[in-house]
Amino acid sequence: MYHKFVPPKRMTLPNGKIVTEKRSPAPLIILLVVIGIILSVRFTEFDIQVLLNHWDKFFDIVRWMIPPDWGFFTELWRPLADTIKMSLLGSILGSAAALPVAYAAASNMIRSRIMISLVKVFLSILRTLPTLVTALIATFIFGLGTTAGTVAIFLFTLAYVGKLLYEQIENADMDAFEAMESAGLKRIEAFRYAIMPQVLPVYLSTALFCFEGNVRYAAILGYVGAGGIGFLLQESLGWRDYSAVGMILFMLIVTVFLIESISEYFRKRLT
Amino acid sequence: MIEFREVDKTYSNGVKALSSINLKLNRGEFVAVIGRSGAGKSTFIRCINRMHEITSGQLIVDGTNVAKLKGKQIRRFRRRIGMVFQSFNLVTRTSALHNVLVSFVPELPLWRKLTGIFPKHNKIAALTALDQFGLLDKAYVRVDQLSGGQQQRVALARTLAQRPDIILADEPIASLDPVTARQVMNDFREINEHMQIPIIMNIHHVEIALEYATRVLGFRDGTIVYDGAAKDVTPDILKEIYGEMEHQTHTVLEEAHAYVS
Amino acid sequence: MIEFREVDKTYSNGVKALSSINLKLNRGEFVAVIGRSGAGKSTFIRCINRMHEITSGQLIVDGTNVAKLKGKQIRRFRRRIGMVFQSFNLVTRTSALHNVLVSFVPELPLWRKLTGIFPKHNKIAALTALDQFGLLDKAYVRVDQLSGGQQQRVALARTLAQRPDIILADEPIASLDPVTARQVMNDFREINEHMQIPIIMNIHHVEIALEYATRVLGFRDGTIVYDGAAKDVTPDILKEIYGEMEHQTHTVLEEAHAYVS
Amino acid sequence: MKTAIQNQLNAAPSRVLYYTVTLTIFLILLIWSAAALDLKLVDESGRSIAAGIIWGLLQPDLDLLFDFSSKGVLYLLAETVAIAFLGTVIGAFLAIPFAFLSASNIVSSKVSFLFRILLIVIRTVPALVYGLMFIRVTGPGAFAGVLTISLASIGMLSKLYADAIENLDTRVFESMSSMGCSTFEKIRYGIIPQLFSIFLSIVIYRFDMNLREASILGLVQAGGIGAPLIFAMNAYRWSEAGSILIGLILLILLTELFSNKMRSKLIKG
Amino acid sequence: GNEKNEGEKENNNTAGAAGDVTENVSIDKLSIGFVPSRNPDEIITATEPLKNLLKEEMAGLGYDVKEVDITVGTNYEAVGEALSAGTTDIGFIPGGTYVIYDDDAEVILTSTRAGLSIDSDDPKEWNDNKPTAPTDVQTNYYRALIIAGPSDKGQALSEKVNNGESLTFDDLNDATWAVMSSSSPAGYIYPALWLQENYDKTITDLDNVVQVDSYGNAFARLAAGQIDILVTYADARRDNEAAWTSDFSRTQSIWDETNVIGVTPGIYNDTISVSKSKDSNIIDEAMKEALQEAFMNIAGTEEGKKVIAIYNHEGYQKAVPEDYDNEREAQKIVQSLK
Ligand SMILES: Nc1ncnc2c1ncn2[C@@H]1O[C@H](COP(=O)(O)OP(=O)(O)OP(=O)(O)O)[C@@H](O)[C@H]1O
Ligand SMILES: Nc1ncnc2c1ncn2[C@@H]1O[C@H](COP(=O)(O)OP(=O)(O)OP(=O)(O)O)[C@@H](O)[C@H]1O
Ligand SMILES: [Mg+2]
Ligand SMILES: [Mg+2]
Repeated sequence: MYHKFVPPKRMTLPNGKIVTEKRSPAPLIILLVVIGIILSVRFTEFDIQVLLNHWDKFFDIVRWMIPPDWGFFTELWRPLADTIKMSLLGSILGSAAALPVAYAAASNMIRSRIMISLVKVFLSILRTLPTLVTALIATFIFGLGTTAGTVAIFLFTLAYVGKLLYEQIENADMDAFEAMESAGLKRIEAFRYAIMPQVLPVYLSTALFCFEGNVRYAAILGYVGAGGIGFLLQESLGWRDYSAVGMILFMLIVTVFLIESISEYFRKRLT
Repeated sequence: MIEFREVDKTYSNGVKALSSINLKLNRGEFVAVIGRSGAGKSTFIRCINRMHEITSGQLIVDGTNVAKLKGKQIRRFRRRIGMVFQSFNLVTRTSALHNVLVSFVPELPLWRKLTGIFPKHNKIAALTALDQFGLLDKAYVRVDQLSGGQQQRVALARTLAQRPDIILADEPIASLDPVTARQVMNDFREINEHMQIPIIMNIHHVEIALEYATRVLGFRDGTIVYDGAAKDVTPDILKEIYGEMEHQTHTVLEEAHAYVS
Repeated sequence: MIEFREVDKTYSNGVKALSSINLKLNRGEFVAVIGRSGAGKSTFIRCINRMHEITSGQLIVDGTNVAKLKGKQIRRFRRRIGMVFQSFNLVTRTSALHNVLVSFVPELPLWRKLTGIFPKHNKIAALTALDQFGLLDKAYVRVDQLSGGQQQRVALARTLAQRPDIILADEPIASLDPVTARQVMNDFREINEHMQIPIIMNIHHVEIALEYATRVLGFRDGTIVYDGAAKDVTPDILKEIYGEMEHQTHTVLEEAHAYVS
Repeated sequence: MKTAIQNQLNAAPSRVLYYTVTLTIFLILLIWSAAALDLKLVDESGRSIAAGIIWGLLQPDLDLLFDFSSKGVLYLLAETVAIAFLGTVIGAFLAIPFAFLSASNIVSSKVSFLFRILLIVIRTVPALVYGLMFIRVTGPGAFAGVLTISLASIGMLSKLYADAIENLDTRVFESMSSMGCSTFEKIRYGIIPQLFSIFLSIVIYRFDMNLREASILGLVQAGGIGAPLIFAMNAYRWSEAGSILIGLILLILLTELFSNKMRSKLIKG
Repeated sequence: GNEKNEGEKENNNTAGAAGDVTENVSIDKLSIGFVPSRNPDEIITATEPLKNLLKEEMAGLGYDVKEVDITVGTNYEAVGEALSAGTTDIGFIPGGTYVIYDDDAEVILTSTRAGLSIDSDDPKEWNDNKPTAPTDVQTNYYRALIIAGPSDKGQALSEKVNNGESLTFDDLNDATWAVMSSSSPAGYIYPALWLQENYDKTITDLDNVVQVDSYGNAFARLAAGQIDILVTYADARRDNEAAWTSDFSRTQSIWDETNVIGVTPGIYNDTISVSKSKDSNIIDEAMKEALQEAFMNIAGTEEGKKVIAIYNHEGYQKAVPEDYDNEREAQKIVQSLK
């Protein structure tokens, strides 16, 4: 588009050859970004003055959180375990379900255009819904508690892993697949033996990555009544019991750190 | 055993890749298919095991009209035809043994298909096939750690494990260095001579084609312009197959020469 | 024009990479530096433009005592010496043109350095350099989308754009396939012959070294064991350079042979 | 059977133990976590609620969707975009120093470890808590949302930036010093061109996510479309929720389309 | 909060001392925060006229307010923190919330409203005389009710109460409860106090507790049978009477399907509190008085009554922090039970 309106630059080399150089769209893009920033600043009433004057108030709550209420641990570990359960189960089921869905969405596996587009649109819409909204809807259907949280995480994982997986499948090397078809294997069998080994490492590492993120998400699902540690977080914030909030966050950070370290280890081994 | 009767093949984009092919291929033959790029060689080979559909005419393999087969029949039919590819088409990231084992998949019960746990007799058969190509000690090595020649031999072992009645090969040596290429060609000759399995091979290297094959098919623009014994091929015939353009023929022949030097 | 006087180089870990090098290199020469791995070839080349510091002795390039240079002087001195690397060392994710333009950076005024807006005459010079290597149509292509040979030619164009008085090359063809390697070597020869720029090149491929270079330096354990015309190199000399171990020499020569075959 | 074949068959690297252990651990974890499921509440009422939700979502409140006033979906979407945009821009800049300080090829492993932990801390604190913290600075409203989004972005952006920095091709440094370039010139022409397009593509990807995240901010009164959406859902006004969701989904799909295009252009050049 | 220049401040002080307003003090922006005890957009719509009413009243009292900014918090904490930090100047917050944030907030008014036809400690009396109706008498406290819904368990509990039997803790523990955020007086604190007084237990001792974020949500779930018991303010059933049969699609009326099974002691009504934070330096003693005056005047007008009706406020009385000492006690008990 841009290049249609802005004529290219011509340069003549000493030996008479003519080179045309497309004009860089950078100035236009910078201009657009600056306009975007100015509009957004207006819209959100962003005021750097306020920030400079009051930035220290941000740390009020941080100060109140220290030291954390260590004794709170006794009440904490059970909902924390719930949170981990929720995200673990949701991640496992979601990743498992993502496999057939991704197969159905991969244009090199399925011949029906309609089927492919339907599944892809389904995944896109699923990914669009913020987890909190999915969780809220789930609480209406499955009742308040960890089931709803699990369902929300399941759907999010399905959408996320599903998309990455079908992209992987579509980019997979089809040579072996072709050889297997020529050896009389069904498409789905050829997928199992030619494509799966190729996408497996990425699939597993995506699932692990997703699990990691889900623990963080699960921590706030309590806010919409989806169980886990989020409920305690909400309650402690309500009582303005920031040392308890500090303890919750501390435990959460430790958990996330552990999970991240473990999954980092596995991801390195997988790829 | 393979018979083409007035076979035409037009791709969905309108390209006519084969026209009025009439041909009879016999048991035990080693057929080299030569021709310029785009002449229809790959299309020809792939029509035989229905990787491509023919547009009109009849293709009869061992008395079966290939065009009439459906679903499961096609797959059963394909199992009888082994195919070897230019880029080996192995499952990377898995062992040589695993690649050979895959050829048994269609015969497995569902749970084995899913879990990928193969019965012992399959493993022995696969190891035997690898052993035939001197790859027994590489059985548990990942194929991406093998050299090109070894990879093509794993592919050959996989094809043989299928116990095919015919072997099709689409430029099996195109990505190999000269020395390895000859080793692989020797393997093909061995299979052809000792096991009496007919081989139909697309090949760009004229010299090699003439050296190994018993029969040569020259393709040009989708039709067969030469069909005869390898020893009868003359430079004039090559000129006919590869076109009038002096330069073109020249380089092709030169290449062929450089290759075997 | 380049003179080594009793040059020693000991790395900080105590490895003595060069000892008592005495040498005079002249204008217009095409010098191939050969020797086993670890013999000190790279160290030798890198001392010339002070990518490494020598430990003792004198290194005089065009009358300048290189060891005496400081800060900005070093950088100005280096601009006169072009260097080409085994792994091309291009700025990935940017165009070929941009890579060549980088060689003008040190001469730009500050605002241009900051904004990266190059003056037109620089662009024309860079395009001309690319044109010399037949890469004009690739000027706006990202270098990571070019083949290895094309990338090495971009690196050459970049070096030439610098208008160097000498070109140093550290195994410039080691990561290229045989055919491309020869094309690149031809480029070097052209530069050497037509522009009379002397070239000093580390190279592992003995056959190629002997074919292209006018003078050969044989390194062994940090000292020069052979210094003479390329045409005078005999198998015995190679044995001396590459060591007594029969097997070692054998394979190196064999490799050299296989390479050019 | 040839003994060599027999030998090879027995020589099969035994992964049985490995697989059994992995599978057992996996099953234990699965069973343990399955306790989180409690399906007793999925009964008649659950189903009728689900039906109600779907019915409501399929009948969006079109007036609200095309309402151009400050309560309409369009205005709220614009506000959400503004929050996400500004938040992403600020986060993108703030993440740069964190990224360099946590890249193991730039700083010592101790420093990089410390900053990795700091980034985990930043990432783990829920946006809701940040929201409260910022309300103390700015008061309720979109401003607090912008700040929350920028802070939440830092955690992830820095990590992705750091990965890019660790994959930097430093060989070009060598050739640039051989050309006589100074350190500044090496950074400006050697590093920045390599990082710029990757960073930009990461930022665009993050903008995409921030748009989704901005809906959560509604819970802490930090502006955007989240609050009206959650209120509408809590009050069972599904047709209103439906129109908001349609707007949100369309917006995010469009953004995604655009961001995918931009990113593949940036990566492939 | 916005700042006012020094000169004006002095001017205002002397004017206040002299007792007659000569020149109005100019204030850029006065921000008011509301808690979401009703649906927030209802609150926003209903309180829109408050902006002008307040400006007019304040103008008469010597303050030119250029802008009144109204926000409805999505939760109580957001309003509390904003008030405590001074980013919001005035908060319409419940007594419980005020007490939590009283380090930097100060109560200036307590709301009053018409009492209900029933004001008893005994749940049976509430059930026998339902539906409850408003009266003319203004009170400055209200009660929270523990209400059982149409689910089987809920019905069983109601029956027991109406038969005059007393409930055991096990009866209550069997059922699923919905509570509000833990700083909500009717939705958490006073019910907890009730459990404490009657069973020596608290809400966290119950096995099946879910938290909801609005009373409407709680009633919706009660109607759906997802929960058996909810806790709410005494008027709540009147507020949800219509929704019960329409939005929540029940066939029978709310009065037929729900019963009171517990009644808490009186809860001091909502407050209007101002920020004490030095960052909100528009609020000084004179300003507080002016605000007290202004809101009481507004409550006296027809238009004003309509506005504050959204919170079931009907009038305001001046209040001092000590009024809420009981509330502080209540919270101490509840928090120590945690
Ligand atoms: N899938 C396809 N769809 C459309 N046209 C095709 C397809 N495959 C091949 N063609 C066309 O059919 C013609 C014959 O192609 P074919 O691949 O059989 O040639 P070939 O002799 O194998 O050439 P090469 O030596 O390059 O492999 C060519 O013009 C080609 O462009
Ligand atoms: N930066 C360094 N620090 C310490 N020792 C080094 C360094 N670089 C090279 N050496 C050592 O100096 C000796 C000469 O190395 P140099 O790289 O010059 O050899 P080379 O002839 O270029 O070998 P190759 O053919 O493998 O590139 C070797 O023993 C090497 O281990
Ligand atoms: Mg072909
Ligand atoms: Mg070297």
